[in-house]
Amino acid sequence: MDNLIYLDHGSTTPTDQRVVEAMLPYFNKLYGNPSSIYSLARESKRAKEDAREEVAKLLNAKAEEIVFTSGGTEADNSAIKGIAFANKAKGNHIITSRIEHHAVLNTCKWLSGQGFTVSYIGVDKYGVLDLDELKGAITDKTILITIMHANNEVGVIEPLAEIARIAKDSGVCLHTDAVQTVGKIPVDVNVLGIDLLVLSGHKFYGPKGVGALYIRKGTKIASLLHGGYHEGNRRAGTENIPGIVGLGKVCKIAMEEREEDEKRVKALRDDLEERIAKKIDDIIVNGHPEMRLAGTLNICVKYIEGESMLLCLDHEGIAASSGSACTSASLEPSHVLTAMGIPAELAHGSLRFTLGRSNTKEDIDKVIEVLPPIVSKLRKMSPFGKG
Amino acid sequence: MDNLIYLDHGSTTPTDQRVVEAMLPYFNKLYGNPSSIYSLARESKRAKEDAREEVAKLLNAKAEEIVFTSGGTEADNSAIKGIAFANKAKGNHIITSRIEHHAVLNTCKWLSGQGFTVSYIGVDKYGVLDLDELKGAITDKTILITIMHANNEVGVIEPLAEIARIAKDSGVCLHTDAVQTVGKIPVDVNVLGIDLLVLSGHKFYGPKGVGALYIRKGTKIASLLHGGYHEGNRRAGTENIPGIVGLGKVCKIAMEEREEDEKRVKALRDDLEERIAKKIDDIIVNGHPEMRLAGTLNICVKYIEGESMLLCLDHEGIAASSGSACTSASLEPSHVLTAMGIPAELAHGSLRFTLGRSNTKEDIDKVIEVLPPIVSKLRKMSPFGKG
Amino acid sequence: MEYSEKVMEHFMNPRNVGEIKDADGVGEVGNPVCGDLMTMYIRVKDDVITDIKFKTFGCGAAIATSSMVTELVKDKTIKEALSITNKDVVDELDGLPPIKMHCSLLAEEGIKAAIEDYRKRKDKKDSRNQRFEIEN
Amino acid sequence: MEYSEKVMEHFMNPRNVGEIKDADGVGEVGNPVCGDLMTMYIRVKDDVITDIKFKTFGCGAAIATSSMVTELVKDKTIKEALSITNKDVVDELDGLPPIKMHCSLLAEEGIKAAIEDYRKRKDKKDSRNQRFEIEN
Ligand SMILES: Cc1ncc(COP(=O)(O)O)c(C=O)c1O
Ligand SMILES: Cc1ncc(COP(=O)(O)O)c(C=O)c1O
Repeated sequence: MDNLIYLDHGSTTPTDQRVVEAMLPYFNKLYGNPSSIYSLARESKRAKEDAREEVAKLLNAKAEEIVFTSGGTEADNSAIKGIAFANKAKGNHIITSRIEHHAVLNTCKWLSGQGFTVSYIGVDKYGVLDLDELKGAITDKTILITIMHANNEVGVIEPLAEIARIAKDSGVCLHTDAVQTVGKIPVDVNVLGIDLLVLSGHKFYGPKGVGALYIRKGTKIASLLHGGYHEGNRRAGTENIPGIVGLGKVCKIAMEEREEDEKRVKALRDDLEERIAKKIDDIIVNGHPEMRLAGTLNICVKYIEGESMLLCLDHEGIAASSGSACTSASLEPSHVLTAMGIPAELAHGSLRFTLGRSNTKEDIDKVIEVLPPIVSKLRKMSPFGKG
Repeated sequence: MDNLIYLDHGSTTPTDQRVVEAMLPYFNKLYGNPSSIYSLARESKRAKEDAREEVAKLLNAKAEEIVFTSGGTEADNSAIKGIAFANKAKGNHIITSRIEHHAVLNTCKWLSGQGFTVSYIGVDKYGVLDLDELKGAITDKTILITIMHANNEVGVIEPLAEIARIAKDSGVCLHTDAVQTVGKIPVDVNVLGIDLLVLSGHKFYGPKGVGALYIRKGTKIASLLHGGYHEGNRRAGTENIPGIVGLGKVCKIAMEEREEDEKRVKALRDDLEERIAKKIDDIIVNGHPEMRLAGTLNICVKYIEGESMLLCLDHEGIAASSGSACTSASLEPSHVLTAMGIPAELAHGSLRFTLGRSNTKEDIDKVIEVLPPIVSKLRKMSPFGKG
Repeated sequence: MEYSEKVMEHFMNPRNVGEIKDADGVGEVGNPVCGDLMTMYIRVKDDVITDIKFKTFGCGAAIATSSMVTELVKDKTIKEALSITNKDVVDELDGLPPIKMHCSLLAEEGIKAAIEDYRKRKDKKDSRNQRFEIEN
Repeated sequence: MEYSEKVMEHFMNPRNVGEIKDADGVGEVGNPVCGDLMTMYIRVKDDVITDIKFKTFGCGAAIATSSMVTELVKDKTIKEALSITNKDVVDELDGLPPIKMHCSLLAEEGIKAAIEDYRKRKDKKDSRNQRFEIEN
């Protein structure tokens, strides 16, 4: 994979070598179970609490407000089900958006089979949440609003602070899936004014299989995993110490390097966007022109299908993704693009580039070199007659 | 921790260096998300499926019957809640034992607040399940029997094949928490005749934060984590590929080395047991004399308390554990020992040594050298007047 | 999801791409809303498919099966062509991922639709009703 | 859970372990079923605790707080001894893990029980009712 041009950082990222090195001692030197009392175990406990401090610092939260999980999906499940089950007596209505990640959408869907009702708020053509619809959806039975911070497919950044004001005015708890923003843009739980937040290590150069849930002090929440007394009784299971240490380390790195990274990545993305738009006819750039993650470029290439573009790109050593049905396990095209009003046949032809730390100007040049011929080859095969 | 004598392998184990090395490439060389379609991602997928084969082989299961999880606790939660929620229409009664791990007990307890009823079957003085009580507890509403394979505190191995026969006769699904047996004694899902089984990597020299759930083909089960389509739609969340690769590797190692390990560890444990019994008065050996894990020695030392013994042992560089209330987060002494009929004051004075691969004859000598003076020092402080 | 080498080879170098200007039969199957659309053009002489071309909007599997099915039916009689199933196409491609199996249906349907169109036109041209000869 | 160095020092080298054969007051607190039991022996002269010994069945915190409380009350008047709280003991030990705070109560209660016993015996010995002098 040596000459690989990796443009799928939104899907996962390589673990920073400094992070791997920070983790290594915890596999078989400092391997104690933090629940035990001897010194080896206390080392693990200390490492875990240090990591918690780092995560908290990145979010401007308190250490005791952080719970480690096995990733973003578990954390989203914990947050949403946890609030739902803890507040059954108060109400049974949950509000979310139509463009959430499946970790949120399918959790809400499951809850609607457990006596809860869910409202799915729409977005405009840029993917920005309809705040009026949100306001109108709140009832006295509403116990949770869960809106993602930035969308994984198109990178649109939602107006979370405004959403928080609406939630606060109605006294409703607000959760945000910040898996795509933590480590990439500033995420301050107090500036944003949210009650729960989810992050995932592998999306910003940390290890896979570890994430965290921020729970504002005083928030009533039930736990998802039952078992031993771990994480202040909020998440049972022997802690993944190497993973947690890795997450702490990557948060520390993000504190120091995020801003620089963001600038560099944005310049590359803007260059890619501009040159693609110049070189290829009949494309649409998806997502908000400004309120968009620096690394994300999502386009629809008319008349052709996404998976076939990805295969051709892969053949050239370029890794990217698509909202085509053929790249998902369902037979539907991206629910995000369709929520934005993009017709299904166009959504099938979407292509997502998510740039990251490893990318260089040369990578962009290469995409600009190979993508136009790929598009024209596939369009020649297309029955839409624009070949 | 260089001179550490680690006698707490039941709590966690160091990750085998061969396992760590197998994992390493998957952090930042082969870091693709297996859900993606390009070649980097296909490497991850392949590694994951190879690991699944290894896990399946160790259990004599089919690869497609294995679901990866974030550990034993998540897997136990998934198994028990998954069967419960999927079979609500059939019944609402669950049977377990009084000596299960909290991952099972607290999951059952939670379900009893969700419309299910739970029977807790007792054990004899050795910790062996009361089969007559089990038989008597089964009703036409019983949808699940969950009995651990071996107990983590005293090492007693339950008569699972007989339990399976009882379950089968009544057409009830049988789950077993085999976290303490996989990799240590033969675990064959077909010989045992069980429907679901849970294992955890870090208990047998694999990494922390990864486990697996075996689900016999055809078993109706609901999923615990909702989100993306992963693990055949049975467990959502981006896969912890390095952890999964590590689990596969450690299963492969266990296939090859388990038997030899078991023999060696048993000889050491028997030596420890014999010499402790000879050197220290007024102790009780807990658990079954024969049906016991090779590495486990659990004793009650009369007149003194467990945590204080552990602290003194730690001071001598020896890591062990106890069923004392003071070493748990609750204020109760071990529920396992009390279920076996051991009075609370004795249970507070329990000491568990769990031997493993790293242990040598010298480790045993050292325990025999330092434990008797520790016991007599603490007994001198004890108001029970046996000092 | 992993494609066989043969699928990838057909996807990267698809056979018989294009249109036949005055084809004897044209079949259009699939639906762009569902992510695939295939147009199949055939030329028939003495009941034999002497030429075939396709245009496909779709994923790798859709394109590879389109390509493969054109190879399979070329120079075959109508009857032979109609007996080719999606399973034959998949087998010739050394298999498809389970989730992609439905794409192979498109290829079978495309051929059938083109042949049906050919027969309809022939019906008209011959000015007589050949319905009784249709075997499928 | 992590103990301070001072806790560990007192646990490893507890002060005033033992019994006083004919003590002026003996207090027994705790319950072995709950995992701790403490017996506190005091000798009192002119309202001053001139000697003190303890025996404790319990965890590290129970033993360390037993040891520390004996140091704190030794050579103190009864009144001073009664004013010592579990918080004082914990502070002197540089803190205790939250889950262990209840152990420090035992130390305070042990002293109080021993003093109460001393007073009861004195009541009897003095053959007169001193109830009005008891300040606590
Ligand atoms: C927005 C968003 N939420 C949640 C998740 C799930 O996180 P994880 O992969 O750690 O389970 C992802 C990525 O997969 C994501 O992009
Ligand atoms: C018998 C038993 N079951 C379940 C667990 C939980 O497994 P994990 O630590 O992987 O969450 C453990 C160990 O902690 C155990 O010993």
